[in-house]
Formats: sequence, C-alpha cells, structure tokens
Amino acid sequence: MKSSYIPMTGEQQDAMLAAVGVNSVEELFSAIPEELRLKEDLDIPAPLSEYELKKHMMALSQQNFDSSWNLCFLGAGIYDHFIPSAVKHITSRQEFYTAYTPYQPEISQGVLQSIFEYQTMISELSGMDAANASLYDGATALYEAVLLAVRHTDRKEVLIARSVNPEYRKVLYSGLKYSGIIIKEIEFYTSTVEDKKSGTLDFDRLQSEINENTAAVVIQSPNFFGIIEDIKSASQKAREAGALMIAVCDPISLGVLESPGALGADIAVGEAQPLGNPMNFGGPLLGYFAVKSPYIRRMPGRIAGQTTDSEGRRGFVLTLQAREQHIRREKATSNICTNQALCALTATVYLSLMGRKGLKEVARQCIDKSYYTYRALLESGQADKVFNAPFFREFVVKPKTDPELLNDVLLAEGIIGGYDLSKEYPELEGCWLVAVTEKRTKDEIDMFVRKVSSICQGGLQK
Amino acid sequence: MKSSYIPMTGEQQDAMLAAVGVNSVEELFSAIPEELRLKEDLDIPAPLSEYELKKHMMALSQQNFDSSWNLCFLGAGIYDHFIPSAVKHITSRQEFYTAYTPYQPEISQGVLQSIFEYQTMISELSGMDAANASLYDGATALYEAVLLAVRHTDRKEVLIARSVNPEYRKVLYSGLKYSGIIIKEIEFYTSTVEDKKSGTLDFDRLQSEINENTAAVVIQSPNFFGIIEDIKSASQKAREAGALMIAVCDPISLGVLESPGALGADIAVGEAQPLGNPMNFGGPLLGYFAVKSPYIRRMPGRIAGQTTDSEGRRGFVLTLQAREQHIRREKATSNICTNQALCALTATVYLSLMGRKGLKEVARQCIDKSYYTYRALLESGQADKVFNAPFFREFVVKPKTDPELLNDVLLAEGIIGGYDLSKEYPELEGCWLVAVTEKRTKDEIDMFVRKVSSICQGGLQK
Amino acid sequence: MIRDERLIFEKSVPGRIGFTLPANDVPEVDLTETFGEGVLRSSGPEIPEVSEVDVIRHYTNLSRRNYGVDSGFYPLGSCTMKYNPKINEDIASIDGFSQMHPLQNPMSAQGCLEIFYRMDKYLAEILGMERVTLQPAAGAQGEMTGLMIIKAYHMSRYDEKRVKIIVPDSSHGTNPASAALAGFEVVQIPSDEKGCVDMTALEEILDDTVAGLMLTNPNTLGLFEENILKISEMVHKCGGLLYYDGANMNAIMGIARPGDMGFDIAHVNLHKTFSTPHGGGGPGSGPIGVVKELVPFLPVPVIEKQDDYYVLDYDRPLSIGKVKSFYGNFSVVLKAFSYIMMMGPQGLKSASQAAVLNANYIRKKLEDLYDIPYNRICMHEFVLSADRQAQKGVTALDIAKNLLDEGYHPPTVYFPLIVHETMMIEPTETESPETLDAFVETMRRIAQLAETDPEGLKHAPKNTYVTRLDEVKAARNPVLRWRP
Amino acid sequence: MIRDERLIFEKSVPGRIGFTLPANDVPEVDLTETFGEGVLRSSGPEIPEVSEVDVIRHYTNLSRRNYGVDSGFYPLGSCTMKYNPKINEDIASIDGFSQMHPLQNPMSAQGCLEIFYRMDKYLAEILGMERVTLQPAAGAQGEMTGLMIIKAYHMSRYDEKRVKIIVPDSSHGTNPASAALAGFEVVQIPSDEKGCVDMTALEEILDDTVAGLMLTNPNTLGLFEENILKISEMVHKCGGLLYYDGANMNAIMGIARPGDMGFDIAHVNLHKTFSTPHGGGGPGSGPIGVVKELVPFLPVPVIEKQDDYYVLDYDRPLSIGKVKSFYGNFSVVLKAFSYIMMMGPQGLKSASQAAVLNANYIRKKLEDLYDIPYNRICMHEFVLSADRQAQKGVTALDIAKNLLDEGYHPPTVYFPLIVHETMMIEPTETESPETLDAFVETMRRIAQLAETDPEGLKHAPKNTYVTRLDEVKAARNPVLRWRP
Ligand SMILES: Cc1ncc(COP(=O)(O)O)c(C=O)c1O
Ligand SMILES: Cc1ncc(COP(=O)(O)O)c(C=O)c1O
Repeated sequence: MKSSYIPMTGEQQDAMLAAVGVNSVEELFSAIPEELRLKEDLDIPAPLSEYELKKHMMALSQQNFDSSWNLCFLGAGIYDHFIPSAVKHITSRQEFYTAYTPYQPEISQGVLQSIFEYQTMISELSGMDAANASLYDGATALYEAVLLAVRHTDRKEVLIARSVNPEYRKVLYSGLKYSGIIIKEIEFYTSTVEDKKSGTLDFDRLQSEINENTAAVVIQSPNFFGIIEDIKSASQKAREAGALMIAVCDPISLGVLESPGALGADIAVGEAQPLGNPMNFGGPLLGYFAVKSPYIRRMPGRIAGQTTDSEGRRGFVLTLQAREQHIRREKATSNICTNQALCALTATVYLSLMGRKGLKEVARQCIDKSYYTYRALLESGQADKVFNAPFFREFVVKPKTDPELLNDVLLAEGIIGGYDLSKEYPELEGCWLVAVTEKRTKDEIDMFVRKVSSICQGGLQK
Repeated sequence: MKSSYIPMTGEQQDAMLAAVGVNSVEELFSAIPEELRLKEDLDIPAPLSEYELKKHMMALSQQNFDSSWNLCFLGAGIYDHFIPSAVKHITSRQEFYTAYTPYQPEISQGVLQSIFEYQTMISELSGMDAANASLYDGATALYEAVLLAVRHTDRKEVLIARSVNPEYRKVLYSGLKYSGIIIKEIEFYTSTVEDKKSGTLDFDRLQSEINENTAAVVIQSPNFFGIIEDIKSASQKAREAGALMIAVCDPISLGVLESPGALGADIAVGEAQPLGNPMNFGGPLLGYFAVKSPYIRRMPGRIAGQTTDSEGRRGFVLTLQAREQHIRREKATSNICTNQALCALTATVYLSLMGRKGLKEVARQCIDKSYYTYRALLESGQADKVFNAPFFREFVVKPKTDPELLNDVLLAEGIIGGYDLSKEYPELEGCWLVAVTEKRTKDEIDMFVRKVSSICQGGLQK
Repeated sequence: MIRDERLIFEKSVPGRIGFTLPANDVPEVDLTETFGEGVLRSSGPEIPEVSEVDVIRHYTNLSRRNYGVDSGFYPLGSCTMKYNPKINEDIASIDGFSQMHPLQNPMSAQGCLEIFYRMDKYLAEILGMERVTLQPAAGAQGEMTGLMIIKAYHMSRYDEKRVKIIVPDSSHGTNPASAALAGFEVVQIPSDEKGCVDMTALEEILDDTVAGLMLTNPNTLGLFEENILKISEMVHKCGGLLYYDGANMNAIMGIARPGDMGFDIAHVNLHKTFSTPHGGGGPGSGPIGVVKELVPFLPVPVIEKQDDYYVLDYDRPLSIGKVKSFYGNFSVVLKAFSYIMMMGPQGLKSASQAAVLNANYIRKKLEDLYDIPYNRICMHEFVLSADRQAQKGVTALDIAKNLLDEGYHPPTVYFPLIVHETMMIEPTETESPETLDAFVETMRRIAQLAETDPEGLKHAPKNTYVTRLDEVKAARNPVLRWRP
Repeated sequence: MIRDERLIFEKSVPGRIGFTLPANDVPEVDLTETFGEGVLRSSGPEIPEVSEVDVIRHYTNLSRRNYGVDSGFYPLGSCTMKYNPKINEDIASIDGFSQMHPLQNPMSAQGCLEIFYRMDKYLAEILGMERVTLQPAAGAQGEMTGLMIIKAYHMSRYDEKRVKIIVPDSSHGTNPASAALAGFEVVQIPSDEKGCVDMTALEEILDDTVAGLMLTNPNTLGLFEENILKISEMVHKCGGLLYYDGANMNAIMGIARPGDMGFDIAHVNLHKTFSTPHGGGGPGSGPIGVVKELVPFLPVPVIEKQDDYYVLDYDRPLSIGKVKSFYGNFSVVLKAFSYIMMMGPQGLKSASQAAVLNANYIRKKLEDLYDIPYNRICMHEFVLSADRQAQKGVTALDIAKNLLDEGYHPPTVYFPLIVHETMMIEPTETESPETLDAFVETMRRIAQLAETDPEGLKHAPKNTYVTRLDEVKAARNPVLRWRP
C-alpha cells in the first residue's frame, strides 16, 4: 500500500491483519460474493505523481479561455466580480475547509458563528427575519421556496415570471414535474421599445392568472434582462390573493436597491456567487434563502442558532433540526444535507471586507459602468435598443451582427461577449445580454464597444 | 486616513488627538525641526486599488521567462527542484508567517519546535552535532564560518578552493576586505580531460599553501562544476595543520553522498534553497550552518534549545543568547538578527514530506538524469568533455557554439540554458555548466539535447 | 486560545473600510433620476464596517475554534473524513479553471469539458455503470436525481402505478426524504438480526406498485448485504429499479461495483470517497451513474465528444431536465478528478483495503469493552453501542463529548437509528495505526471510567472553547440572526 | 488545544512515505561504480518517514502554538509589527516571479529587474537618498553594507586613520555588532537626560579618527533627535559620515527624510516599515540608500536602465563588491513594492501619522500608573519603565507573561538597555482604537494587581501551551537537536 496518503506500511498491515484475526486482506472482503469481486484492475489511468498531475492539469487549464486574461462581459446569472485576496486566505484555513458539517458544536464554533453571521448578513441584505445556512444554488433555492409556499398555502398553482433566469425555471420544472404543482409563466411586457415598462413583468397577465389557487408569485429583480421589477406591486397582488411572494434578487444589487423584504416579499432567494465566490465554471454556487418570521420553521436546510453554554457564555448550534431529514426522514422540509458552507463563509468574509460602503460602491460602479457601456453601444449606431426600463449591471441590446457570431469574433480578440438571448427566448432573436461589473475599466469598455461596432460594421452574418 | 489598512476613522482621530492633548496631527511632529518637515507629497506613484495592483503585477510578471513554462537547465547554486504542494500550505499558516522572532517562547512553540527540528535535520544531513536556526544564504554562511575559524584558531589565513561558488567567494572577499584576514585561492586540478581528478581541488597546491597560519580550508562538494571533492583528504590536511575544515555542501546531494561531518569537516555550510524553497530570482535563500560540538558556542545567529516548562513539560527556547548582538553588542559572534526562519520552516516541511526515501530518490534522479544528459550531449558530438570526475546534478561541457549564444537561441525556444562559465572562469572559455534536476523528463532532456546539437550544427558563432 | 466573543457586527465602526476598489472612471449615473421613487434602498444593509486586519483576525480566530481533518482524527461514520491532499486545492485555484464562466462558448472551455467527460468515464468504470452525470451538488441531490430518473423511466413505460420506494430502516435520512420529495410513498423495511435487509419483509412488500429500492452497500452498519444479488433479482423481477446510495463506496473501490451487484443507479459523494474537503458543510458533489437503459433520462446537458471536441448535448428528449444550474460543482469535481489521477487503479483499491482493515482493527480492539451489535468482519466502518455504558449513566453523547476533550472528533452518534446508543466509527485509510491505537486507548479509558467514575464523564467537554451548549434553548427561542 | 508533544522524528515509521515523484525514466547510474569508495553515504540521514497527513497535522498543530500579527495585537517595540496585507502574499506567489532563476539572462527577467529598479527609486525618494541597493537581506546586513561603504569611502580618500564608529548607548545591538564586524572600533556615547544624544559627549569624541556615527531617528526611546541637524553638521565637519538605522522609519514616512537630516547612508527594514511579514524570524530585507557621493561604492550589481531595458551593472570599480549572493530578497522586495504601490504618498504619510498618534494615545493612557522616563510627545513608539511595579516584585518580564495570558503579544522588554525594567510599546497604525483601549485596560489592570496582589502575577503565563520555560537550563546544558 505505497501511497503518500495511506500511512499503513507493509509490516503494519501484517500486524493489523493478525490483530483482526484474518490471514489476508482479501479475507476481509469475504462477505462479498465471489462472483462480485473484481478480478481485474479498474480501467482508469495509471497513477501520476504530484508533479506530473500538476503539469497535466495546467495543460488542461490552458485549453480554457478564462477571465483572468480575457475580458468578461458575460453574466446571465453568474458574475465576474472582484474578489479581495483576503477572502481566500480565510477560506483556506484548514480548520474551516477540512471540517464536516458542525455536528459537534463545541469544536465547531468557527463554522457555526460564521453561519450565524452569514444568516444575519443575508437577512440584512434581503430585509428578512431569518436566513438558512445556504442551499446549492439560486435555482434550487427557488425550488425550495416554491415548495415552502405550496405547503404553507396548501395550494397548487405557482405563477412565475418568464423573465426569471431560465436555468432556475428549468430546475423548477424538472423538480415539480410529477408533483401535481402547476406552474404558469407570466410573460414580460412588450409594446414599443420606448415604453418604460417593456421587459418588466406584465401585470395585466399577472392579474388575470392570479387567484385563490395561487400558492406563490415568483419574480426576479433585477430580472434575467437586468431590469428592475416592481416587487412592491407584485407583493401587493400576491397578498391580496393569499399567495406568498417569492423574490429572486441579486445580492450585489441589494447594496443600493430596496430589499425585497421591505417591498413586501415573503421569501427572498437567489444566487450569492457574486459575493466573493469565483465563477468556477458554474459550481460551486451559493443559494441563499431568507424568509419573514412566519415561515422560519418551514425553511429547508441547516440553520445556526444562538444559545449559551453550561457556563452561560454565548455559543452557536445547528438548530430547528426537527425540520431536517436526519430527524424527520420522509417528513422533512427538504432532503438537503451537505450544503455550501464554505461558499457561505466566502460570502461572509467578502461582505465583511467590502463592508456597507464597499458593497454600495460595487453596486454603484456596476450601474455606472453598465450604463456607460449601454449608451456607448447605442451611440455607436451598431446596436439597437430593446427595452427601456432601468437596469442593474446588465442590459439587452440588439447588435447589427448576430450575437453568436459576434461572440466568436470577440473571443478571438480576448473578449468573452454577452449572452445570446435567442437560446432561451426565441422572441428575442438577435438580442444580446451584456453584463458589466466593477472590474471593467473605461478603457476596456471603450475597446469593447469599438470592437463590437467594427465587427458589426464589417457586416458579418451567419 | 482612509485606507483599508488603517482602521482609525476621522472621528476617532479627533477623539484620540484630544486624549493626547494636542490640537492636530501635525502637532505630534513638532519635535521635528520645521525645516526638515516635508512640504510636499513624496514623489511616488498614486495609490492603486488591490485589483489594479494585481493587474499591474501580473503584467510585470509576464515580462519574465519563468521556469513554470520554460525548461530550466540552469543551476550554478540555485536549483529548480520539485516542491510538494503541502509545503506552502504549511508556510502560509498565518501563525507562522506573521510572527516575529520567537522572543516570547510560551506563545512561540510552533516556530521554536520547527527550528529545533530544522536544526536536527541539518545536523543529520551534514553529520554535525548542531546547527543554527539559519543564515541569509550559503554565501554569508561561509563568511560566518570563516570568521568562526579565524577566531577559534587565532590565525589569519584562509585557503579556499577556486571551485567554490564564485558568488560565495565574492561575498567573502567583500566582507573580509579590511579585516586583515588573508584569503588564498587554491586552483582546481587540470591536466588532460580524461584525468579523473581534473576539476577537483589541486591537492599539491593545497599542500604547498597550508601551514601554521592557516585558520581554515574551504572546499565545496559538489563543487561549482558539480564535481564531488575529496573532503576526507582535505580534512586530514587541515587537521594536520591545525586548521579547521569548512565544507560547503549541497543538502540534496547529502541524501546519497557521505556527510561532511563523517568525512572530517569541522563546519558545514551551504545553500538550502533546494530544500523546498522556490528560486525567487535569488532571494530569499537559506544559509545553513552546522558544526561539531567544540564550536557550538561560537556559532552565529539564533539557536533553539530544548528545555522544560514549570510543569516539567518539554518546550523550546532561543538559547545561547550570550553569543548574540542584543546581549553582547560589539562582542557578539555575529551581527545577525532577522534570519530566514520561514525558509528554514520550508526546508523542514519539505524534508518531512520527502522523508529519507524521497530525499534519496530526488538525489538519485538528479544523478541519473544529469548523467543521461551529459552522455547524450557528448554522444551528439556537438559538445566536448571538459572534466572527467564524478559529478552530482550538474556538469561542465564545451559545446561547439558559444554558451551565451546557445542560451539565447534556446531561450527563444522555451529553454533556460546552462551557465556560461567564462563569466567567472576565463580559463574555462566556452564551457557550459548544465544542471538537471528530477523535474526534467527524458523527453525534455532528449529535446534539449536535440536542440543544442542542432543549434551547434547550425554553426552559430558570436 | 484568544477569547473574543464578539460577532463581526459588534466590531463595526462607522466609516471604517476594509476594501479598495479602482476609482470609478466613467460618468456617474443619477440614481434617483434613473431608478425613480421607491427603488433605492432606504436603509441598511447593516453590513459591518471593519478593516482588513479586523476581518483577518476575526475569521482566523474563528477558524481556531473549529476542528477539521487537518486537526486530528475524525472517525465520523458515514462521512468518510479522509485526508484531503493539498495539491488538489492548488489545482482548483488555477485561474484557468476558477475563472471560467459556465455560459462561455464550449469551444472556449474545452479543458473544463474534458475533465467532466473523463470524470464521467472514470466514475462509470468505478461504479460499473454506463454513464455518469456530475450535475448533482451533493449526495442528497444525487438521490433526488436518481429518483427522478426512476420516475421518468416508469412513466416512459406508462407504468404509472409505481408509487412506492422501499428504504431499509437503517438507511440515511436523506433516502426517505429524497423519495418523498420526488413524489414517492416511502415504505420502510426492517433489518434482520444480521443487520441486513430482511428478505421476508422485502418479499412481502414487492409488487407492481414498487418503483424501486434504495440501498447503501455496505449498509450504514458497515455490513455488506450478502444477499445483494438475490435482492436485485427480486426487485427487478417485480419491475422495480435499484438505487445505490454510494456514501459507503470507500469500502469497495476496485473491489466490487454497484453495477455488477444489480443496481441501476448509483451516486457517489466526491466529498467523501474521493477526498474533496467537506468545507464545514459543503460544497460537495454527488454524481450519479446509471445503466445503459437509463442513459436517455440523465439530466441535460450531457457532455459528449464529437470528433476532437467536447460538446454540451441538450438534445435529449427523455431527459429529466436539470436538477441544478449548469453542470455541477466543477471545482469539487476537479479535486476528485485530481485524486483519481494520483491514486490510479491500485491506489483506489489499496485505499479501500486499508479503510476496511482500519475499521476492523478498531472493532477488534474495542469489542471487549463495548457492545458491538453485529460483531463480525465489517467493511470500512462499524457500529458500536454504548448500551453497557448507558446503564451506568454514560451515554453515547457523553462519550462523544469526552472525546472532544481528548482532541478527537467523535464518531457519528445516534445513527443509524436501529441501534441503541450508537456510535458509528469510520477511520478511513488515511489514518495511521498509531492514531488508531491512541484512539482505541482513549475509548478504552473512557469505558473503564464509565465503570469506575461515570459521574466524572458527565461534564465534558471542558477543554473546548465553549462547554456543552444548550440545544433545547436554541430551538425553543430561535435566535437566528444578530440584531443591531 | 490538541496536546501532542512529539517531534516529527518521533512520528516516523520506517517505510512510510509522504512524497510522490515521477518514476525515473532514464537509465540508472551505478552509484558505487560511478562514485567509488567512501563517497556514498554509509548511514542516515535520519530524516523522518511520515505521510502527508502526518506532516500537515504536525505543522498545522505547531502553528496553533504560535502567535502572529493575525492572531492579535503585537506591540513589540522597534519591530513595527503592522498588519501584512494579504494581496502581497498572493503577488509573491505568482509563478512569473517565484520561479525565476537569478542567473537567467537579464533580458528574460525584465519584470524582476523593473521592480528592483523602481523600488530603488521609490525608496530613494522616501529616504531622501540618491540611490538604493536592495541586496541586504535584513537590517543588520544593511548596517554592515553601510559600514563597508563608510570604510571604502574613507579608504578611497586614503583617510586610513578613521577607525571609530560612534553609537549611542540606546542603540540597537546590531549597530555595535555590525560596526565591530566591519572592523571598526565601537565608541558608545551616553544619552542626555532628555533621552537624546549627549551633545557634549559627542563633541568630545569627534576627531579625525571617527569614521562615522550610527543613529536611529526617532531613536529607540521613540524620541526624535531634535539636534539632528547640529549632530550631522558636527560629524560631517570632522570628516565622518552619518549612518541612519531605519528601523524606526515608520514614524516619519512622507513627513521627514533621513537624507534631509544629513544622513549619508540609511537602511530601511522592509519587514517592518513596509509591512512584509516577519516569517517568525525572517526572511527580511534591509535595503540601504546613499547620498550621491557614495553611489560608486554600492554593492554590485546596480540595476540600471539602458534605453528601454533594465540591465545589471557590474562594472563599478569602487563598489564594495557583494554582501550577499545575487540581488537581494526579491520576494520580500516584491511585497514591499506592492505595499508602496497600494499606499501611495498619502497612504504612507497617513500610516506614520496614525502610528504616532496610536503610540501617544497609549502613552497618555498609561502615564499615571507606569513610570514613563521621557514623558513627552513620542513618535511611533515609547518606552515605559516597570520600576514602580518592580518595587512590588513585579518585573517587566512578569508583566509581559501576564499579557500572554490575556491574548496579547507583549511589548519588547529590557531594551533599550538604558532604561530600567523597560517595556517598549509600538502599536503601529494598523491597530484600531478599540484594540488600543482594550490593551490599555489590561495594562492598567495589571498595574493595579501589582499593587494589590503582586504574587498573583508571578505565575503567568497559565493559558499558554507551555508555562514559563527554564531558559537557564537550556543554556547550561544545550540540547540543540533531537537524537534517535
Ligand atoms: C449514507 C448517506 N447517504 C446520503 C448522504 C447524503 O449526502 P450529502 O450530505 O452529500 O447530501 C449521506 C451523508 O451524510 C450519507 O452518509
Ligand atoms: C533599531 C533596530 N536596528 C536594527 C535592527 C536589525 O534589523 P534586522 O533584524 O532586520 O537585521 C532592528 C531589528 O530588530 C532594530 O529594531
């Protein structure tokens, strides 16, 4: 057993086998029926040494066009924000990252207190009374929120804005497919391009669909097009119908935008990757989940709570466990067990470093820079307006060249272009969703706009 | 005072000024004569934010041809060895790297014990009775060793092999320039290329220079040409003359080569960078310093020693401080204060990971791969033999093309070539010192040899 | 240890900053003008205002109140807390991986896709399955995915009456919870006196309303289900599918494969068996493998190789859709991939062998002082009962808390539910015999103290940052967030 | 805290491995045939045989027995233990820097050379000097380099009788030690009642045998030498040079410059003033700046810019040569460079201002309970005396050990040597007022206890991993290495 990760030496193995009272390692496996025991080695590659592995992985990474050397204008739910170096210095503390879920609170106060702080920050951002310790991602958080609403209201219909992130909707549809829950999509409003409401939730449709069967209304703000929705009015409508209001909100935007809680939402969920977590090709992400007090005991997942130790000192434990699978089994509020604790810690450290001011500044720069880009693109005459509502960090335009083609050319020049909306919204054929974070400089944006317009002027077509 | 590294807020500043009883920050500096107080800002660049800094530094790093993407065949005292990932995971523990010298032993057992372990490992490698906690580099370690010998013997002449690393000799000469200590260089032996002794210390010259004024004999093994010297005979000569024997030894080579201690040396010094420390463009390095017992109290620098605490438990402290500058001031054995503790920790962790077997394996592969390269170069017919003595990791050949020119062409192809010996040894005009560590694969070596011979065949001349 | 009980919020000072950002170099947008009334935040958020040094000290000191595998022995049964090789962390931090956006053109992400593709192949081989999806973010999500596939499979055959999922009473809580969530009726069957599935009970329950059976093998008692071939034959015969909860794969890598046992779907927890760190509660990764027949139902996208390129295949009409956004916890997969690459076939097998030997060694060394309900050769873990000690008033929980004082993370307690005063011990292969001996000695000393001085064991832990915490109080009056 | 008192050697098990290396893919050399008799190692080395997890746990746990700036307040006078920004660590780990060989063709190392070149310029500006060498690895080596330059300067003028270096009695030990090492005779002069250089004593000693004067300003009492212009005039007049020990530069960045004060040579400790971490005792970096006249004497190579390229200039006939191999502690320089780039002119000045304000604040808050020998506005640090407490039997050392129990690193004790029971307190600018207040409160409580319960203070520390260690025993019977 020669491996730097298996300390047992040959001699020790013999001694241990003797202590156990077997003659060979094979004997330990005699409970496995003979015909099931593999006769040959697994067909996987021969082992590499650490240095060979490193070279191999470096070579693989070089097949990727990453955002450290390409300029990223792609968002659509995952964002390329600046991450202070101190974040990783904390999350790479071994006591944090090599621990399991804090089942033994007395030696887990580090993780537990950090979760408690995380819950507080998420509650603050979202204007809610409580948050859980994290879920897998924004999409599954939404799925859990819908389940909560259905159970709470004992109703079976859910109204969801079509401008909610398509990934989230897909996860929701798969998860609810055989649940008997009916999901209805509410279109976004479109009339003329100049209409300030275009791209936002179509309230008339909402009005006509909402009724006493509605368990929840789900909207996202900023929505998938970057546009800010009227959570307040939607909440009112939901409340009137006895449904819960679920708002999907970007946490960075909450540095400057009013919290969903203050606007009347009952549940706020979303993707907290932008809070200090690298994009990581889409995972791990960080689903946050926050509620008003009536729903606390219906929340899914881990929750840390404050208590005292036998000497009266403040301490933290996992609490309200009666909701959870290891106690309630099939009656649990959710099946989640392992969540995204380290990503939650990352968000907590990120928020601590940025602080109230820094978060506002990031949000502010996202607005300024995305507006600057938006206007420059329109002014270039090579991209058309699509919507006219206020947006955050991300906007839709219709360039003269097909987005897919445009992206290909941009990539060759070191730019990761926007998102081709036609993939998910056939009605938005030719539309391009462009994200601009605080990381982009004016020079980079100017170059981007120049390149886009020169490509469009070149008249490339599919 | 707006800085993320200065927590004092404006309000707090006012309160503190009031508490101190001054009206302004300026008043705090009133002891500084008016004419000395700067009227203008320092002429250094305006501050960058963290992200800007990172981009700036990445751009600077890209001006460099580093060994992560170029193949390094350069050695000459600094070596490109494999460093296990775990090393950095330990040395980046903040409790280690943000600590000062362990003046308060009760809260510094981490550093102190690691130094004690380091001293043990260095003593083991070098076959000595004790080692200190580190010196700046191999060169200054040699300088300190010579001072020790001069003081101990009360003699003023030092004999040093010309095959000792030129950097070391330069530091020695500068340091001793006005000391009254006379340094004599002993040539290396050269007769025919085939002579097994060529490239090693010329014992006849040593014999003729050594006498009752000799404080120390200094040789290096493997010497600057990679060649293994006869420390045993040199030690005998030194002992006969009443001089101390100082051996400069590469620590990796000591995985397979006999220790200087066992061969009769009194003091062993050298560069321990190869033990897990990155090359870092030459700094920080790690000077090790080890002695036989009679010289322990004459050692320079910090030394950790074992003791017990008030409850009888084992613990470690800085000891034999009566040698040091903070106690003895001008009578100290050395002026060293800050040393290379973190590099020593690095070496300790590296050695623990590699273990006895791993260290031997590294040494073994260095031998096998350097011999393979050496033979292939000679067989190519494009490089001539220069010496014929056994070597370790590094060897001298005389390629058909001038080394400097050769290196330039190789660099363009992603290879960092060997060391041009003519820089320091005019008598070795056209000679090339090539180092091959365990990191080089057969394929890389074959490619290297192919390139070298095709360049030489191309007949490039200066 | 430095006592500083404040929360980060309690260290906040108005106006203090811990961030630096480039100055805004574009014109400022007038917020109120642009967004109008009521859109902008009227107050808060109360995010702390602290400096970088505050943050670093706060969380560094918090970390020191935590215990990880790197702190010491962590025999938490069912969790496979093996050592996490450091190189894997470094690899996951490479910019070329961590700075990849999931929606980039796949041609610009060939490195990521190749890793997914190869990982699919490697895990399929290890599990004995046809294909693997890496989308699930954890074991429980793997289960959910598997159950959705079971549902989709039966529905695709218009076999709509299959509403039941069978789980043994020894199963992990996520199993019934996932089954319920996937819309199934959960039927629990008892274990027999040998700790395995009760074959008569199984026989009785099997009919055409059974959609499938979930099993972990070795089971949560650490015992290999010797009747597994019989079981799978029975379940298959009645038209059901078999789901393998792979939390215990660390016992049998390279030794036996769920696919060969007759399982149709199997998940593995990369954060257990494949040594990715658990992060204090995630992120994990729970890929599932399926047999050939079920491949069409896998979540989209499936990563395929076309000519020399890797592509995302979304065009799969029978697919259950998506269970999570994008493709899975890539950076976790990356670490597990690196682990497999370093272990190779022999290494994985050795790991399982050593894991099993270690568990048996501890079992043997404790069998005289503790009750071991199923005392025969176990797999990678085993269950003991503190019943004997409990009679003296020393519960499994007390023993656990005493272990804290001795510098150990305790075994899992009170799971599986079918054993009284359970302690589930899983040493893993990365622990040395010396560590096992020291732990055994401690466990023996505790057992002796339970005889001689039971009262003395009731007050642990004493050496920890906090002493025993009042969980009842926490649940009764939930304080879930700090308030200004 | 986990108690494991074993050394790594005591965890060794024959045959255990913690490394992996690529398999050797070239033919094996026959060692004995190649090297002959007596060249190969006959025994040892006794390097431990442990696994990666052993190593990680061992050193992780060792780290937990250590205290750094990231653990808490570290007011170690003269050492400027300011917070070390994390970004600097990341920058120093960039492969493009850390994997550079010093002997590469300078054209392939332009990034490194640019950093050296610009750092030379920045430090020259901060010090008010003409050029700076980054070669010295620490403050003491900077001193040595400076003294070698002083020697070389006088010798170049055939002024051979200058054999004396003057140092104040308050100077740091490295000053006289360096001077002696450089071959000078060390003459110590007393401080006056104000804590500054005694002008009469200086006057008396100055003659044509004086090579130079070494001074730190503010001095080690934290006081600015108000007569500095007078002093430098006097020394220069008699033909001597002035050396500035820059350990205390943190008081005056952007506020005053040694060059303007009349110093000819000045070092700075990058590991103090410029925030590079101290590493538990290094590596540091002690660049020195010199006035124009002394530039020719700087160590080789000097980094110069020729056209658009940076080159290494070795062709400097008057150079003192080399004091260290290569060009200096590059990766330390890199961190300090990053620090300067992030602070900018205003930031450096603010740092010094805050450092000075913090020191004065603590001084003020302690002046009633402790003796403060030179109680006036101080610079970035000040010295108190525990004389009053010592009369009750509580020494400065006792106070220090009590601070350990309270979670602080104590101030420097028993230095400078001219004050009884000295405690030298340097808070630095990176500490918050709240931290200072908490420290002050602790110091006050200790002072009160010294009155009411002096005996109670004699047994500290109690909360540390080990209690008070027997230093006498260590020195009397030196055990400097483990033996198998
Ligand atoms: C047997 C078993 N099944 C399933 C799970 C759930 O896995 P996860 O926590 O990754 O969701 C666990 C984890 O504790 C387990 O031990
Ligand atoms: C005043 C003073 N001078 C010189 C030094 C020596 O510096 P270094 O430790 O970097 O050699 C120190 C460091 O302690 C110091 O405080």
